[in-house]
Amino acid sequence: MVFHWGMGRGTPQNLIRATYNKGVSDLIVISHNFISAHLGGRVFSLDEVCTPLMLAGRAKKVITAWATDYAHGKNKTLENGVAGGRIELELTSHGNLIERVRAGGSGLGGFYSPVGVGTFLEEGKEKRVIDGKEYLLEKPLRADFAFVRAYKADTRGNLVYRGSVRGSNPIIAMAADVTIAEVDEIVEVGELDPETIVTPAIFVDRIVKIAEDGFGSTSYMQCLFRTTMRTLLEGEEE
Amino acid sequence: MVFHWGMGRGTPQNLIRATYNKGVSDLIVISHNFISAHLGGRVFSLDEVCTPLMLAGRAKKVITAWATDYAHGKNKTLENGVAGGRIELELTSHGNLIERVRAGGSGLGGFYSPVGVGTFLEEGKEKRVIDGKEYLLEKPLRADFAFVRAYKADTRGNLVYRGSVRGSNPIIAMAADVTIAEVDEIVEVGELDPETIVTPAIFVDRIVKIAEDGFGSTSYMQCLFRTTMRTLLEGEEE
Amino acid sequence: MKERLSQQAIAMRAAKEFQDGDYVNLGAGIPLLCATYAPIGKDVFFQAEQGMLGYSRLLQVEEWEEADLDYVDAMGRCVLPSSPGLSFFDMDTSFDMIRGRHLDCTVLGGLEVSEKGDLANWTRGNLEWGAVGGGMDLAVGARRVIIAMTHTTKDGKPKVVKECRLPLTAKECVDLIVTDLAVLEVTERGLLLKEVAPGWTFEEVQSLTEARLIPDPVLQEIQL
Amino acid sequence: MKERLSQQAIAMRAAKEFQDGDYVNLGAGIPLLCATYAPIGKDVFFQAEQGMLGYSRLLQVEEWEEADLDYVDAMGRCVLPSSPGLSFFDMDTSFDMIRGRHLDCTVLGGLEVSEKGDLANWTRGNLEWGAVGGGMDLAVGARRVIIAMTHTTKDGKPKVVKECRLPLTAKECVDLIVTDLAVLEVTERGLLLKEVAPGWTFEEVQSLTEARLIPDPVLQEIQL
Repeated sequence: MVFHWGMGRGTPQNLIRATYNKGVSDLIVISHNFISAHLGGRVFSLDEVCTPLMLAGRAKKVITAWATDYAHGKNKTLENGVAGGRIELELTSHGNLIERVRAGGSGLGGFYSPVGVGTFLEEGKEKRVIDGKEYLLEKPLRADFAFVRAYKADTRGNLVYRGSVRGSNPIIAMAADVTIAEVDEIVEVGELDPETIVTPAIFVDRIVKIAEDGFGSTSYMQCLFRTTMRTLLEGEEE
Repeated sequence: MVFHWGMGRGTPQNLIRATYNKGVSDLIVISHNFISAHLGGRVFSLDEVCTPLMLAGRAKKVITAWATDYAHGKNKTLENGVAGGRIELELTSHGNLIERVRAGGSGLGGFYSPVGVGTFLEEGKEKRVIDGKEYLLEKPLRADFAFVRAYKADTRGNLVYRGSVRGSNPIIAMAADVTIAEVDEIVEVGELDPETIVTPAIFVDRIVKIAEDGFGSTSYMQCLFRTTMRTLLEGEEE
Repeated sequence: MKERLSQQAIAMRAAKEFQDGDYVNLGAGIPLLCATYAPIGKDVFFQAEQGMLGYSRLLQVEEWEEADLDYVDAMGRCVLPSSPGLSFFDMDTSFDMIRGRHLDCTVLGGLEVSEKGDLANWTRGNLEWGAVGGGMDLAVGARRVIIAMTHTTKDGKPKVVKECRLPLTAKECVDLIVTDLAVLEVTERGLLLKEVAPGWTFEEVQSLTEARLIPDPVLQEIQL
Repeated sequence: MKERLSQQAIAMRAAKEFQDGDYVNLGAGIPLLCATYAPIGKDVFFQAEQGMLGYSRLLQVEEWEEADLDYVDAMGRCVLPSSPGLSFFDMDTSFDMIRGRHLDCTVLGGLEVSEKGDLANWTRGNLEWGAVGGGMDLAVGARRVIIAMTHTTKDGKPKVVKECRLPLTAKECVDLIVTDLAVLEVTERGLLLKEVAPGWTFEEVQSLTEARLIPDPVLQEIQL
């Protein structure tokens, strides 16, 4: 279970890459999307920015809200895998997906969602009228492992995030047997402002620190961002 | 819909008192508990610290997880009202109550909770086995008004809290037609650290500032706390 | 052939619908352009579905040196890091906000809209795969759903139809349709043609629309 | 009459169950006393159900000048404001944590516990009103449920029973019972008497217990 968005901030890139390199197979991968990282029309290769797409080739099933790469993306691992019958696809909406994960993490047996009524999402689901409105029964989702990208951790496992890339990380952290967080920095207990802690340590089992300025670190991403922006702007000027 | 805990920090005391003084009646009041504020065995009067108990006399129905005052409390408005048939009581657990409010605020039609199976909470509810485990169907809760106590607001309505008294405030803020926040301080937009904002402005309709050091303010409560502690300690020494 | 509105003009017209203080989510494509055209003098706050609320505009090219890539919209484009009043939250809270009818408005793209306000906008093909995203949640949850799209497909087929043929996003969810030819309101009686692109007539728009249109008694030209 | 354990001693014995790194929620009454008796050399982190995690001890009387009343446990008592590693969250997240089986352990009070591990602890009387609180959620959600209570009622009636007569808190939820007379483990075969208060015998404890007890082959005296 893993998050990805936009350029790949908020994505636990090292954990994804390590899992890929380990050569495991037959994974069930839960992620909001399986797209390449992108910025201003430029699509990054998986060498530059890892995304859950990298795990598609290792998967027997994916559960997601976004199963097609951008049209300009070249990596069709998932699409071809689904078309070829090698990967089972369970498609849902962003909102139902994250709520299902939350239900899995919080011990609920399921919930009635108004989203998907009258659409393909109805298939195989109980439809029920509650107070005059139609809902579909959605079931909880859990995973064996959750990969989380946070900004900093303390040694106990409390996590803080930065900006708008918190995403589904705090929720998926709750819904796995083993939650591993990938962070820029690990500080002593007490150094994080408690009012900024988003994920309490109870949800985190292991912490991995990204190498200083290493692949996927905040400074690596910022550098990649500046280089890309410069290239795009020079391209526009020519 | 209103929160209260312990000594009354996190409780929107001025909004409760104003509602009481307005003389409205036949309210349906949703609150985790209806107890007097207390500290170290001392119970405060409703003049010293307002709690949802003050609204019990104005209520035709209460929905709560805690309907008895402490044994040493003298205010039996709710207990007598229920016993006398003047107040309808819907009793539930803390966890089911807050989850129902969240469902109300987030557009869900209900959820299956494992809490309450085999207890009086089963009465009138659908019981269902999901993946071999029993659950009860719980329905969403919403209110016309939510009273929220936060620490600071910006003029747009973003709210920050302080310490362990956040409680159900951020959740009930989501589940009412009109959400009113009572705060110590209102600052300009941009003055709150965005990483500490817990309730985004979209959930807040109105903001009320407590008078400087006024009733229910942080400094008022801190002063009440110190006076009480001093008295209790002197009592112990004698 | 008469001129149609540009994508920018469609976005400008859709953005005119925003009210002062509105919280708005913008879908991919033409809707995203609305971020640039929020009405002057009105405070409009945008939501990014991965978990951010309160930005009012995006970084312009000449500002990119200030860019902080942890402050990005739903498409990964930088907002002003100094945007005052921003708040961040997890994606579940974000969809609570959406599903719980807290957003005043969403502008989404469309592949087909029916006369009853049914929307199809996530796949041209079968259900085997596709990009559902948050569109279903937004179409069901936002208080007002505006569709910003071209009036016809690239090969000239109507996108405003009697019944959607493509897989649905949500039933009876659309309030207003803004296209390169017209502004249409979904009403109980059917689709009300309120405005037409400059130079176009009711009959010309109707001829490119499968659904039956009702002319507004005070049919106007689209003003930007 | 032989001496029974004090409330403090019950709490001390219950607290011996905590493992290094455990996250624990304490109910009202005797369980709350466990906060003072966490085993030396083990890090135990307490949860307050209104939305705080990570405190390890409460402010002592002589420290009250340092007290900050926004840092309080579930009973409104001040924790050390400087407790490192504290986190705060809303009450819904708090019960997600509880219901979602994230807590290692809870210690709750009891009015009756049955031989199958059913728990009744929220009302002595009818269902008309009462203090349900978070006990139902904790009994269902915590990975390990320990009951800390007196072995009998004030008028000498057994509280460890065959079947609960009082309204239930949760079914088959209890793992361990610590009383002023004994430590009992709920097993598939029934209640295993593992430890007795100093000077008490199996037969004496059984005579004050309605449920049938199984003596542990290595029955021991309670050590604090």
